Amino acid sequence: MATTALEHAPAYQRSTIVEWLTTVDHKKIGIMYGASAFIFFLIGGIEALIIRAQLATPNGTLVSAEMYNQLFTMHGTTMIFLAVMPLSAMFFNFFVPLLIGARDVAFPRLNAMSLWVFILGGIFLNASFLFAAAPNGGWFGYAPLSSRQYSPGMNMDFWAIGLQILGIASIAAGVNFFTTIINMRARGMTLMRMPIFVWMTLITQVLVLLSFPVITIALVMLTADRTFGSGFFVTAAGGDPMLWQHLFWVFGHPEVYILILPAFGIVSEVLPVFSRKPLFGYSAMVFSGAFIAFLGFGVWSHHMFATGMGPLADSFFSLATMLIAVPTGVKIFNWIGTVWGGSISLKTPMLFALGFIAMFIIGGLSGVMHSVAPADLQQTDTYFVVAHFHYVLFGGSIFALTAGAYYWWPKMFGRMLDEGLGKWHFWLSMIGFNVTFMPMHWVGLLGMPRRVYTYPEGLGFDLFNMVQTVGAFILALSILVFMWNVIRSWRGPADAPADPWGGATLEWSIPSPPQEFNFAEEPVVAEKDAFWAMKDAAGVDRFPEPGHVSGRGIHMPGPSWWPVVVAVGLLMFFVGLMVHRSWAFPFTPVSIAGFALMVFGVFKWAYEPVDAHAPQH
Amino acid sequence: MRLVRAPWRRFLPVGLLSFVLLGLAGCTDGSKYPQSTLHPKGDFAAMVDEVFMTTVWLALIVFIVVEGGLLWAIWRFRAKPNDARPKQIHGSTVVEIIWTVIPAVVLAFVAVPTIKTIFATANVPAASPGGEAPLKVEVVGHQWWWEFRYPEYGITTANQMHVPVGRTVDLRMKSVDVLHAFWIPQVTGKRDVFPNRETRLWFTALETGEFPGACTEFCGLQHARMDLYVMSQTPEEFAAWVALRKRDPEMSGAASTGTGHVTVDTIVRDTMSGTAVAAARGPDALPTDAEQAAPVPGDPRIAEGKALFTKKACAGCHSLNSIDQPKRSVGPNLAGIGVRKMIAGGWLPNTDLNLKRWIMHPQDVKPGVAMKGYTLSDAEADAIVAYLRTKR
Amino acid sequence: MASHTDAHGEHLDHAHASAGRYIQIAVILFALTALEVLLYEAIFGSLRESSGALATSLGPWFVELLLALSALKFFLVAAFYMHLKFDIKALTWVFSFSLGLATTVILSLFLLFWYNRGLWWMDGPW
Amino acid sequence: MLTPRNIEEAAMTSAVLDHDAHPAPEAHHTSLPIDNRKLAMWTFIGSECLLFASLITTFLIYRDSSVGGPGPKDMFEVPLVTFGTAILLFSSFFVVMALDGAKNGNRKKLILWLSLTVMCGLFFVAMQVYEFNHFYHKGLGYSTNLFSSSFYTLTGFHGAHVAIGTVWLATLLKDAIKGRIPAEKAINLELSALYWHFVDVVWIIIFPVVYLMSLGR
Ligand code: HEA
Ligand code: HEA
Ligand code: HEC
Ligand code: CUA
Ligand SMILES: [Cu+2]
Repeated sequence: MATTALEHAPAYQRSTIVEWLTTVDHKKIGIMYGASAFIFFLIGGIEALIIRAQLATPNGTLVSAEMYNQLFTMHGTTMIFLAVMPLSAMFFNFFVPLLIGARDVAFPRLNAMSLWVFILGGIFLNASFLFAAAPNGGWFGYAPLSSRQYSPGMNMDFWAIGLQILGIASIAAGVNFFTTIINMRARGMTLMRMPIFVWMTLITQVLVLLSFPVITIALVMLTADRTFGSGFFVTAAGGDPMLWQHLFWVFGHPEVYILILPAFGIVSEVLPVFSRKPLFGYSAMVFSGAFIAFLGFGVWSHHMFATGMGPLADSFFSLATMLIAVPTGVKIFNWIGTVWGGSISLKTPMLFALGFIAMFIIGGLSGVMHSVAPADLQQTDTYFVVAHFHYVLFGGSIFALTAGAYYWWPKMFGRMLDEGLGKWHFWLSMIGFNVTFMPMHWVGLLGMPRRVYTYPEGLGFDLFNMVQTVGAFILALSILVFMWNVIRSWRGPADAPADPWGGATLEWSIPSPPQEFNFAEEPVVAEKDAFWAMKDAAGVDRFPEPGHVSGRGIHMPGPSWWPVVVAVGLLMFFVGLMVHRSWAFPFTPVSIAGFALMVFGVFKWAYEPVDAHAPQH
Repeated sequence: MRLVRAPWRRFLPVGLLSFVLLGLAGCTDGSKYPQSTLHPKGDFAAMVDEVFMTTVWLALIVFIVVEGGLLWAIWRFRAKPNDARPKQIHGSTVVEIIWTVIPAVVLAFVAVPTIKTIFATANVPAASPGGEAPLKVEVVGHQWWWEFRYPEYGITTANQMHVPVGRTVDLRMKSVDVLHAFWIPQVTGKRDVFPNRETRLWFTALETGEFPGACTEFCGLQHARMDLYVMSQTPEEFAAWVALRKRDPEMSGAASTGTGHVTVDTIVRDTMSGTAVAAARGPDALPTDAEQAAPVPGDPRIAEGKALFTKKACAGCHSLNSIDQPKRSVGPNLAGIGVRKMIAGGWLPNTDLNLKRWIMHPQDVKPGVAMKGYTLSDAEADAIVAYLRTKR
Repeated sequence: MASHTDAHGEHLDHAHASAGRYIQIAVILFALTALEVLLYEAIFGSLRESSGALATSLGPWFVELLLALSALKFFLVAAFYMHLKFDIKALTWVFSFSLGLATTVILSLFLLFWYNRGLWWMDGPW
Repeated sequence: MLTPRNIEEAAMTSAVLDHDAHPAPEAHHTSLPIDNRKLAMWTFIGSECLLFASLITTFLIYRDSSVGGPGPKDMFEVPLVTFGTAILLFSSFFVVMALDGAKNGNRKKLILWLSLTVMCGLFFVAMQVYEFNHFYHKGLGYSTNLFSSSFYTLTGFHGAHVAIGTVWLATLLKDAIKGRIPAEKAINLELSALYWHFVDVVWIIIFPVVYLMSLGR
């Protein structure tokens, strides 16, 4: 721990906007991921509230059928691709380098490009609302409904092209973080000494890298069908809708583990700190995570039991799916083992982490009920499925991400979030969440299909739906409490200590918020829970506050415009694909200009010295 | 801290309790939930229900044990002032093996009945429980209505499927446009319906009654309103219904023999545009029998309606004859519409008022359907309704 | 960490992948490609007549033979030209895992379609 | 723990496509004795495996499902593709020779083999343009039938990879001519060579699986 406080070197001055646009600092990029993803989360949440308001009573007329279809499609797409994934990316960005004791990610500029491609892609998807043509074919865009013949508007073009853009961002980030974690660890940090969150991040990147190309190809073919008149998914031309389903779910199931593994990682960091006890069964945690991911590639057809794949295929996918409960169970039990015998302090991050376990179990168990293929014939495409995936996505991913937010907030912003408001946030979430989604199990089993913009009276759905709607608004209230908490902390003093919770990992060894170069001296690691080990070695509970240092002599990569330029070029290229319908001239001027801009940007980028505009120390 | 600990201890048990109570509520009174999967009235649904309940009970046990353990740990090991640092345990191979094996064993108890049921439900039984050959029904999904064809009798009907109780029904299904899924929760699970492959499903209704069902694969704008009914009848009633259908030609006359009929292949499907118009309205009132007026023989409106049915091009899409109909008709077969329970994809009660509204303003009721508005005056619509009421 | 570095230290020297070795590999690769084409021509193409019994005996194994030959070429390029044989093991893991998954996806989808289309009628009685 | 060689490699750690190595005296240390960019390239190649797997699956499943129109047997001509395949194989060989030159600081050798590689790339792209054009005039448009769409998509994707690789190699050739690829920057060429080999290897699969098998069975 370098504590020598030197004079600050004169900082290189740029306007704030330019600074953030051109930054390659993983921490700033992380914050931008978080901020934009939270905005998208609010948008997705507001869509959900409108959905719930429409369904509060039978024969609801708040929105039209068309509007409703756009809402649930965009709600699902937004929450998955624009909220949970980038919220996880926020933590990857900000914390993976810190947790492995690195100064930055392997490719800082590529990282900036991922961010901007993601943000532009998200804006592009949502811009569809301005044309009254938001995607309306469901978040898995089943063909042939998504083909030009049955979806003549621009709606599904926005979807297919938007997801391709987002896919590029994800794959680029996947390469970057995989490399970072494999190759940028501090000295002494072997793979089996990495914090579990880093492990889960690594596994998540593997899933991203191996599953996104598959949906990319599916989307390319869909776009070709829609734009160039090919017949990949047009049955009249011999196309087979089953191929779409297979390709989508070969991606889609690993995708749900992309959404949950980072959450597992966060919880595995939070529980030990607030129980003052190391993670139970570290290596079992690592291997179960890897095993879940591995199995995750072999179960995709459990989304297709109703297609009548045949008894052999059904049996195989049933069994493979059930098997995932075993490694997941290992995780759950090891978490309980972690708190067992500990000294549990129920701070907000801990509450959310424990809430996560409690809720995820429910979602997992309903998942196992789905995996029983014949039973799924009654469950699939009903609200029972909707209940399942909100328990794992909201009760799972969002709860854990919230735990992470409370846990790491002081490190990110140098400010504490308020504990009292945090507890309100937690209890309102917990209640609102269960009131919203628990009745969905029942209404689903009682026969309510999903994706219906309204339902008739007389089927017994009315009361359940009303209760769910009330719950959703309680949930919204809890989010408002969180937002209020954030605003309050913003106004308050930036006085968070470096190590407010008695943390186990390296990020707590440096000032809150960290300086640009993270570590004045690259740390050397000798054990798991490196920071705990250091404190133990020094025989202290807390170290004294680390001072700020000048960073003289540390060279960080300089800011660059080219990532933004490439991202904009990429966006233009794809936007250009939207507006034309001919194979003879496949590319519009917009596409060509975008492509040219991209190539230009790539070349400038390639020849720009890494520290061209770096601050002069 | 006060705020925190108390609810923690109380909340999950309460949640659990309401889980169970709601579950019981769902189980006890089936009549309130006509679309329920929990009250099987068919053999397929019963088999599924059995394996499902097995998993429910096992899951409930797992739930109680694991959540209980979690809550107990939180309560038991909550931090106390001046706690010493807890013992630093890094794991235990024995315990970990135990809690890897136990779930695997539990899953074996789920897996065995699962596989059994998969194979038991996979193929259509060769014979009904009573020994009869299964009744073949061809199901055709349309955006957004169902066509049912009985090859054995050469008859066709729509949205309301009649089956004899106790006789296995062998469904062969296909779609003319996008994917749909056929589902009647009380008697059988769902199966997707594809435009390019025939899928199969079967069931035997074990009780008489009316079982509602729905399309459950998202199929576009009006997916929500693609419901159907299964009328499970005694064999005698069913035979009478078939006889009635076979009599249709005498009742309907030349206009509806099916010649010159438009099929989906011959029209341009530009009507499914995603940017549909106004919000659909719900029915004004629940139907009573009185609102579905019985036809009065000799009513002049009947003849007028018959003429209008041809003149207004209704006959182009709809047939009033259920015998030997061409496949893939654009509009639902209207033989029997006079007494059908529901209209408009199974969600508007078939009252005179609703029928009239539908005929005059189909796009208001169900925006986006292939049936456009056909500028009918009030009187003309009444006449058509009166005529359609003769189709029983 | 030391273990990582040192264990693979000796591999870092690229010297044993010499130009001579590259030429050897190139020759083998061309021979294999020529064999592929020859097989095709002998079994289905212009040499069909003259190859006679050989063609008939190899005919049923054509696809398998081709795949085997290609796999061999694939392996040679990856191992020598892409240096997997000499580089750290991690790279081999990355590549072979992806490749294994890719192959599994191709095969299992192929199998699933074959199985499924045999079950239900594709435009059968309709 | 840190060998001199290790430090040198570590000094080259920087962004993908960065032709200029990290100039910092005290550069990132890497956990494995390998450049970040090389690891990243392999990771990317791993990801690409799934991309081509999806394309190949589609082609195989759709090859014989076309409703009407010409099929593989009406189109494919083995000699032309064999020629293309040979070209790609040659180029793989050329690029390793170029890399050998680069690593030994032999600029002449580097430039010679690298220009040959680039020429192969151009040849292959030209071959594919010719082939597509030829097929098109024989009546196989992109959207003619399932076979044509899946064939063009698969080979088109591959062709695009070749084109990108060619441009990349050409850029390096320019650098080499200007003397900007000294031995310690051979990694820049190594990266593109890896990519190039991968593109070749994909063709090694496409050639029998798409062309020969379609004609054979
Ligand atoms: C975060 C995302 C996430 C996660 C983690 C999961 C986890 C699981 N999911 Fe879920 N799933 C989704 C997101 C997720 N799912 C989504 C979004 C959909 C719907 C997509 C759509 O149609 O729109 C879906 C749909 C879905 C289906 C298809 C339903 C249908 O449409 O018909 C199935 C079927 O098998 C399924 C199964 C499972 C299983 C078995 C798990 C398992 O991983 C769960 C394992 C966990 C446990 C089992 C609990 C803990 C374990 C123990 C306490 C040990 C003891 C337990 C036992 C012995 C049982 N899921
Ligand atoms: C991570 C993923 C995620 C998350 C977090 C959520 C969150 C929620 N979802 Fe989501 N949902 C999906 C993923 C997710 N969902 C998916 C994948 C589908 C399937 C889509 C498909 O079928 O294609 C789906 C479908 C779906 C349906 C079924 C629609 C249908 O089938 O017809 C419903 C219905 O109730 C629903 C409800 C909700 C609710 C009430 C929330 C709530 O938890 C939301 C809580 C958040 C808020 C309430 C936001 C807070 C906003 C404010 C406080 C306002 C502040 C305002 C300003 C500052 C201006 N969702
Ligand atoms: C372009 C074809 C078309 C024409 C012309 C047409 N219809 Fe329809 N009709 C349909 C379709 C399609 C439906 C099913 C709509 C749905 O529920 O999704 C339908 C449904 C109906 C129904 C409800 C049937 C049921 O069981 O739900 C009635 C009654 C009806 N039409 C009567 C008429 C009358 C009367 C006319 C002439 C004035 C007419 N139709 C003209 C296509 C047409
Ligand atoms: Cu038909 Cu949904
Ligand atoms: Cu899944």
